[in-house]
Order: sequence, then structure tokens, then C-alpha cells
Amino acid sequence: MMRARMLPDKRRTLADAIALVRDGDTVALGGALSYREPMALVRELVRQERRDLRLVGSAHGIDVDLLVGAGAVAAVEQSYVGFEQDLGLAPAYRRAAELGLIAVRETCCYTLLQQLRAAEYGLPFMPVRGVAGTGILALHPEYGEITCPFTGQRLVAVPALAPDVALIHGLSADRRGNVHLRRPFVLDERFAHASRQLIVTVERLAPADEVAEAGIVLPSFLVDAVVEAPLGAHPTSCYPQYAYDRAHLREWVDAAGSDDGVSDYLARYVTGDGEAAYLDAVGDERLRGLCEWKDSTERWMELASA
Amino acid sequence: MMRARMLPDKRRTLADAIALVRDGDTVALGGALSYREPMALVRELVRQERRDLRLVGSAHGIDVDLLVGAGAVAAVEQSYVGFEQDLGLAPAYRRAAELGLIAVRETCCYTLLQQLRAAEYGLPFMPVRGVAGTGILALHPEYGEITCPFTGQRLVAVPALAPDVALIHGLSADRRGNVHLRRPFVLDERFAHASRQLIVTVERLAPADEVAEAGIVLPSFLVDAVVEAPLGAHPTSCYPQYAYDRAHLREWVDAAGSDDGVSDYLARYVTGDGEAAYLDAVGDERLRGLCEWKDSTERWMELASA
Amino acid sequence: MTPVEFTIDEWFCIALARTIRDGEIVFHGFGSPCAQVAMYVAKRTHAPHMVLVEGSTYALDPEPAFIPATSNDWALLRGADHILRFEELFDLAARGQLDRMFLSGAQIDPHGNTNVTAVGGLPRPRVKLGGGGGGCNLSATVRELTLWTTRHRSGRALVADCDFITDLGHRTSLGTRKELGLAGGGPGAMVTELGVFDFPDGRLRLRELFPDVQLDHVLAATGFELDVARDLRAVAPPRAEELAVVRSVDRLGVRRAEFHPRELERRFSRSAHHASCPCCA
Amino acid sequence: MTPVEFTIDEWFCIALARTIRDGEIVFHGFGSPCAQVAMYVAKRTHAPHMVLVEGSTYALDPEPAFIPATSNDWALLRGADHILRFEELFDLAARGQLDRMFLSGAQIDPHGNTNVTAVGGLPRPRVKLGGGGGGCNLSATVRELTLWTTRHRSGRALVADCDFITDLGHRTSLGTRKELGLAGGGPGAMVTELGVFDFPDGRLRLRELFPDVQLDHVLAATGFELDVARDLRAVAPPRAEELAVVRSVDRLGVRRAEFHPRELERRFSRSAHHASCPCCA
Repeated sequence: MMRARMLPDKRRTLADAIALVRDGDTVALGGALSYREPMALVRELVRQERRDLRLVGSAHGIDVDLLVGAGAVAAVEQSYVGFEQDLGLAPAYRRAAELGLIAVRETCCYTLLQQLRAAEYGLPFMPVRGVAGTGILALHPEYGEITCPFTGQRLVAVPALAPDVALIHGLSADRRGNVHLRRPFVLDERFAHASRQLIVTVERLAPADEVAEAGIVLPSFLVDAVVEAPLGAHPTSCYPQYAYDRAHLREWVDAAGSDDGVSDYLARYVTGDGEAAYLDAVGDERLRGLCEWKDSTERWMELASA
Repeated sequence: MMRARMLPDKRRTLADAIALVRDGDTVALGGALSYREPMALVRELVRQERRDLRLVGSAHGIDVDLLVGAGAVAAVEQSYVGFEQDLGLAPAYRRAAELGLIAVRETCCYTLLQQLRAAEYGLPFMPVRGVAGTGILALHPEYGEITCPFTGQRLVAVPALAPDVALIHGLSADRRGNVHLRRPFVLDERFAHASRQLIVTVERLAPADEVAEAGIVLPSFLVDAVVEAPLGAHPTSCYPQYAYDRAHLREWVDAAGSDDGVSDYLARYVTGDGEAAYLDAVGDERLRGLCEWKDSTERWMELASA
Repeated sequence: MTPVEFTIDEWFCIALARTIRDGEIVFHGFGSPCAQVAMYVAKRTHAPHMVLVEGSTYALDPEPAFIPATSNDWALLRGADHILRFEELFDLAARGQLDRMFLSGAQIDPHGNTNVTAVGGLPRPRVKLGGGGGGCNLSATVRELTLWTTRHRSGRALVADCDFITDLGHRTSLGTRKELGLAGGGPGAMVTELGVFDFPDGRLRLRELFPDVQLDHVLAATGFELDVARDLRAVAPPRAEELAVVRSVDRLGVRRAEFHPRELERRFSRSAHHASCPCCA
Repeated sequence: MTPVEFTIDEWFCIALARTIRDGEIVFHGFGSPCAQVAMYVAKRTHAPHMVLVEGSTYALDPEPAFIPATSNDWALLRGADHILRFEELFDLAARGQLDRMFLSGAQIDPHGNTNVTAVGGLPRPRVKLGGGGGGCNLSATVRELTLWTTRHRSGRALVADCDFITDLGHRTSLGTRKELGLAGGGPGAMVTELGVFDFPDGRLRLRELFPDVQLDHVLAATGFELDVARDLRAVAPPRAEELAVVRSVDRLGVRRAEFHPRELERRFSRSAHHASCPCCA
């Protein structure tokens, strides 16, 4: 029987795609900070009430904070969760960590990269140069040590990490699942190669030749499901389509300071009738505005200060 | 003092660039088979009578065979040297190997990749999945073994390999040394990151914005010298500029069957007055013809059968 | 009706093509025109969902106007969905996701080990061959290998022991694949200009003969005691659509370079409306 | 002549910029607007040959029209020569070719270790901070680090011992960098809103004071016995071209987000034709 990844049509609904994720899965999140995070997929995880997820990724923001706030998360293995110097700490993540509601297995971008590489290279482990001497090492009893057979140097060894599923938002894809992304790719390529399953949302499904012309970054044989989800990275950015929605991030940060605030936010934006309801709640005018970043530097600066 | 790699103008003559290579150096060769091999640099190595080089690379052809024929080589650590099913074995390489004139340290593309990765990642070694059980392992007493600290699996370990210098031919570059290549990149990117020095020839020096627009694959901070050498990959191809010169490769293969043949070839093509003399000897008409591959499929097939 | 005529090089590629299953990710290695042609045959006939990875460009599913005599040529990029990086192809294999690779050898032993490095071995080869490219690692981890040689008749290709093991079969003197810690499945099929083989229990076995070949001749050309299937059959003749792909994709006939000139004189024919081949009757 | 006026946030970025040497490859990390602004100042004044690597996009030498409040934004790609892959940046550092990185911390100890993970440590933090990004590995291998904090005055930033060590300074309780096998040089300089520091023999030392700051105040705000240079000086005032870059590149003033609002009231002035600052006289 042919594997599902080789099927010629992997278009799915958001609901069917997220049905591939199970409670307790290790979930890799694409994008970073305010950029191209897989928010439509994150919101659908909340709608389907996934639980006990282990989140892995580099430096992230609202995607992790929202999932933690919604109670979907058992462990967080990111290198950073927050809103930088601008909007500060991630309120839901911070609260859950301080109350001991989640396991904080903070990682380092490079350590995570080496773990993903081990999985991508079919190796059980990779050595890393740093980490020794830091508190990060103490958080990870699963790390080990290895002695170089040539130099006698002792290095930290990290085990292969193959996420159960990676969630990535891209610009366009064809029905087979060839995906076009623009740089920065962050860890998206590595997640795609290292993960057991890969679910991709895109701004737009497009004919195969158009996607190939734009540039395929994730070839179809890595992809299990592809979903058309316009504005699926909102409130993070998905250039060149739209800038990030700083005002919406602030709304989340303000709400997420309390459990009630989180509940109100989820009711207002997430747990309604899918992505259409989300985009309605955000409002057309706001969304159209975010696409105007390229009109002029002044307009872009205005959006960046919203 | 600022390192040479950070200088704003790294344009050099072919002669000055190759002066960076010393007898006994480990030299990585870019491109592969009949594609984008750094032939102008190879010919200059012969002109400057470099000796005792150790060549490393994946599957190569006339570049290695010419250097071996010219007596520049002590050891060959390539995964393949030859002219495929078409023109067959590499005559000079074969003869030198059979006579014991060179050390044949045949490698495997993936083993070499892992050794380059170790150097690129700043690690003293990398594990590999294969090699065990093969004759290739026995050729490499420098390989070792490592036990995974997590699974207990025993794997072959290969030491980091940082070539003393990598030679790469690309399409265009700016004066700082930002280099534009088109796919396939083969190992060029890895050589560039792993090597101690990087010398690049290009079809054309171009303004910085033009190179950036075309797409920088090797950023300038990796590059020590950049040389304009039009047709510098000939007789291998440098698409989209020119197809490979199969008739010239055949001429080499016919000549390289004997030491006298090699001497005649070198006198006719290589040891004269630099690249201009080489291109003269090949002839304008032939060179112009190779650029006609894109005129029609028929023309391309004609060139491919020449 | 006019009988359909075809030659051994065409049939050989088609027999190789049939070892590919639909939905596989398949790679042919460089300098291997017969395997390369075979992959296009499979892709355009029985295996439309396979992913065809070109042997040196790592282009995915290209539609070349012709196959050139070199494997790293832009002619092999035309219409490709995508071009994998060098490292992506090898990593795909290392983590067990490359389904099939084609490998050949100047020497092949009954376990399917191959030698493409040196006749007479190293450090002092009688004949220094080109080398193995990536085969040494790929053969260890690819899910299944299809082997081929067009030089079976020479008597020098199928040998009891390779002078040098470049690519791994099912076992070497150092142990089985399992004992060596190798995850791939090893050789599953082999095609020579004399017949088609499989590897039950990891040992080469003749399954099918080309119709102009006698069993005795195969046994004599093989440097070890060859197992033969009890239900030895004739190789199924080419179908018209398979032949059409061979001819349309390999317009330069680069596949023929793999054969001794005498082999290329082997011609076959079948009537266009018959499933069975008159020469096998 | 009209005196030139400037604020502490401007001067702070300029003091940071001066820790960069020409020809270095420099990286600022995400969420670090002061370091980010500092890099543009250096690039456009005394260090034109440096390679400026943006903190989250990994764009090389971009020319942004403005700096946004988030580090991963296309505003930070404009005019870039090239965008490094994630892995290329980290590998560059791991093999010792990244010359300088900027690191901050909610806590910084006298050896230059920093805590950006959790006040109170883990598993039960009093305040869960954002986390270290790539600093844990980068601090181990980058050739030299510039540290900074804008919260020295709080008394909580410079501490005898970090509750958690995210990024490595010159030594931890487990040993020196050398004993830990780490190749990078560790912190070479630190800038706070009170002064400029270096690390002779791996221990923090005050070198320069901002002119409106008293030494006693710095000592009191520091949670350990602070070494002070015998030739303690005033921080050299901004040059006009440095101020011009701060203002033209950071049009949104994102650098100010790093400071307590009261600090932003610190204003300085110098006459435009004098090299010395009247306030330091």
C-alpha cells in the first residue's frame, strides 16, 4: 500500500489536519516570535481541545502562550517564549510556569537544532559544543556525554528529537503538498525533515507550476496534509502578504494576565466557528490594513507602532 | 588587524589567488563530474607546479584526472573519479593508482559530507550510519568508532575535515566576494563553510546589487579571493552560460592514456600563457557553440553528442 | 499486423523499471543510464506516484527532453518540481526514507555486495575503477536495492568474492546487515543482460531468463553456484507503452553505452496485438 | 553655537557600539533593541567593514528604514546582502568564527554569567523570564561577548550569584571556560545605564562612569564587591555622527523600551564644537 505522503492530493480541512495530532504529542511550531507562526493550526488545536502537548521550538510568542493559556500543554521545550522588549513576558506561560502547571524544559536554539539534525540524519545523537556549565544542562537529564574518539575531548551529547508532528504556515502550496516559503526559514526546513508528520497551512493553494516557479522549500514527500488558511499566521506576520498585528498581540498580552482574561479571549476569538469566525472577530478593516505595509515606509511604521 | 576575509576588495589575479595554495595542501574541488568544476584554478595549479596535493571531493572527472596527470597530487580522497559510462575510466588517475604513484583513499559522498559537517559545526567528529562492513572503512585508519550514550549502538565515527583550501567556480560575484551560484550546489556550500580558505572564480564580476538580486549563495565573509575567469569551468559546464564540451573531454581521455599524451595535452592547453592562451587553443568557435545549448533542444542534443 | 521489434538494451531497462513499486522514492546514482531510463519508464507507466530523484542533480521528477551522457547536466533539471540539496538526498537515505536505489558493480557476489572501486583490490589495483560515489553509505540505509550489470556474460562480473566491497549486500565476512547495525533492506532484485534475479534469504537466485539465453550459459557465466527458482520463467516482454517511454526519453541512446557492442545485436519481436512474445513461446 | 542635546538611551547605544571593532562579524540576538541600534551605529561610523548579522532574521548588513519592536520582521531585511539560514549562523559561532555577540540578563554575576531564564531558578521560578534563545551555546563559542543591562540601578541586576545560569561568563561553580572545554573568549565588556565595564582576569571591573552618576551609587547598586579601575574615567560623549545614526535608524525609538521611564529623563548636552562634554567637566 502506498504511504499517505505519496498521495497526489493531500488537501485537507483544518479540522481533518489537526485530527492527525494526538493528546500527548510532541509538537514542533514553525516560524518565530512575531513571524509566520502556525496560528490557524494552533487555534484549531484549542478548538479540538488537545491536551498534554509537548511544544518544541526556538524563540516563540503568542503560539506557545495561547496553547499554554488554553490548557493544551504539559511541557514547553522552547528556547524563548515572550514578546521581546516591546510587550514583555508571555503572561500565560509565565503564570503556568510559576504555578508549576507545566514542565519548563527550556532549551537552546542550537541544542534543539542539533537534536533535530540527529533525527534528520538518522543518528541517535549529536554532540554539541556548548551547554556545559549552564543551568540548561541541568534541566535535561536526557542529555548525555560523549568522548571524542580522536581528540579525547568530552562533549555534551543530545539525543535525536523527531517531533510527532510539525505545524508550519507557508505562502503557497500545490495539492500534492509542495510548499513555497520565503526567508527567514527559521527551523521550518529542519522540522519538516526531522518530524514524523508535517501539517502545513498556506495563504493560498496554487497550481503546481506556479509553486515550483516561486520556489519549493518543502517538497511534497515530506508533507502529510496541506490546508488553505488565508491569514493563517495572524496575528503574526506572513510577508509579503501581511505585517504582524501588534495591537492584537497587545490585546492578547493584556488578556492573558489572568485566567478570566484568557477565557474571554478564547471565547471571543478562538472557540467559535473556525477560522472564518476568527477573522470576522478581528475585523476586515484591521486585516486589510496589515496588508498595506508595502504602500510606504510611513504606513509600515504606522503599523509597526499600532 | 582586520582579517583578509573582511577586506572590501578581494579581487585577485588567477596567479595571486593560486599563490594561496601551498604544496601538500588538502584541496577541495567544487562542482561534480562534468559540471562547474574549477578548471581555471586547476590549470593554474598546474602552471604554478603545485605538488603533493591531497584532493578531496565527491564524484569528479577531468579536474582530478588532470591534476594527477600533471603530477600535482599525492593523495586522492574522492568518492569517484571518471567519465561515467560515456568516456569511462579516468586514464591518468587509473594509471597513477595502478602504479602506486598516488595514495588512493577513496571515500564515500556521505562520509565526506559528515566530515565536512564536523568541521562546519566546530565538532571534532561526526557519526555515520553506513560504511561498516565495506572496504572503504579499511582504507581509512583515521576513522574510529563511537558508542551512542543513549542507545548503546556502535557507529562509525569520522574525524572533522577542514580542507586547507576550497576551489569553486561560480556564475558571478561582487568585489567583496559575495558569490552567486545556481543549483545543483553539490558540496560547494559545505566546502565553503568547512574550509580554511576559499578561492572562487566566476564567469563575471558584477555590481553588488546585481549579485544580491541574483542570489548570494556564498557570503563574502567566507571568501579569501575572487577571480574573474570567464569560461573558467571549461570543459565542464557552467549553466546557464555554457554546456560541457564532450569532445574536449574525449580529447583529454584519449590523450591521458599515456604520459606522452598528457605532456602533449598540457603543452598544448595548460602550460602556456594563462587562461587566455587556453581559450585560444580551444578556439572561439567551439566556445561560442557551447553557449548555444539554449537555442533549441536539437542544438542541445547536438552538443551533448559532440 | 507489423510485429513490434525491440533490442536487449530496451528490454533491460524495462525489466529494471519493473522492480520499482508505485509510491516509492527512487534514486539512480550517477553514471547509470540504464537505471536512469528505467526510472522514467516506471514513472510514466506503472508507478506514477513514485518520486524520481535524478542521480547527480538530485532534481525531483524532471521531464528531460533527452538524457545526456553525463549525470550532472541541466538537461536533467527541465520541468523538475524541485532540486534537493546534496545533503538532503543523503540524509533522506540515512534516516530510512529513501525507498530504492539502483547499484551496479564490476564485481557482484552472491550476497549482493558490489565492487566499483578496484579489480584486484587496494592498495595495488589491477584495474582502478571509478569509485562508489555515495553507494557505500546509501547501500547501508536505503530500504531496498535493485542491482544491475550488463556484463554478466563476461564471466568476470558475478564472482564468489569481490576483490573489494564498495557497496553492501546482505552480508560480508564481517557479518550480516543486522550484525553490522545497518538499517536498510539490502538488494531485492538484480537484472543482468541474461536474466532477472531475486535474493531469497539474502542470496542471489535466478528468477527469469531472457528468451535467447540458455540456463547453462548463465550458470557457466556465474562465478559461484547459482540458485535457480523452481518456476524459472521467461522475462515478460515489453509492453508498447514501456518501449515508447524508453525511446522518447532516451533519444540519444545513452543506455547503449553500458552494453558490449555484440549485445546490442540482440533483437526481439512480438506481434503488436499479443500479450505473449513469439520468441519466448 | 547651539549645544548638542542627547539622552541616556542614545548615549547608551553609542557606548555599546564602541565595543565593536572594525572587521568583526557581530550578532545581537533577538529582543535587544539597544544592541541592535548599537550595531548600526558601529557599522556606519568606526566599523564599516564589520558584518552585521540581524538578531532573528540573520540578514547580513541590511539597511532598514526603521527598526521595528520585533526582531523577526521583514523591515530588517531591506537592502540585506544575504539572509543566513538559522543553522549557518549557529554553525559559524560553533566553529569560532562569530566575533562578537551582545547578551543581556535579568541577573548578571561578577564573572559575566547571565540569567534570562528564571528569577528564583527552576523548577519553581519566582518570575519566569522569556528564556535564552541561542545564548546558552553562543556564549560558549563566540570570540568575545558584550554584555549589557539597563537595570543596574534597580540593585537586582548585578548579583553575586545568578539564580540560574543561562549564558556563560568566564567561570561557573563547575569551573573555568577552559575547564568546561569552551572555546569562546567570554565577556570582554559590559555597558549599564550607570557606566562601562571590562573583565580583566575574567572579573567585572568598572572602567567609566556616565557623568551624572556617582561611584558610590554604582557600588551600592551592585550586589557584590565591585572592582574599579584606578584610572576611572567618564564615558566619552557621543560624536555628532554617532547620534545621527541612532536617530536616523531608530525612528520609532524602540531602544527606549529597555529603560525605566525615569532613566529616559536623563538629558545631556555638549557644545557642538567641543570634543569634551560640559557635563563631564
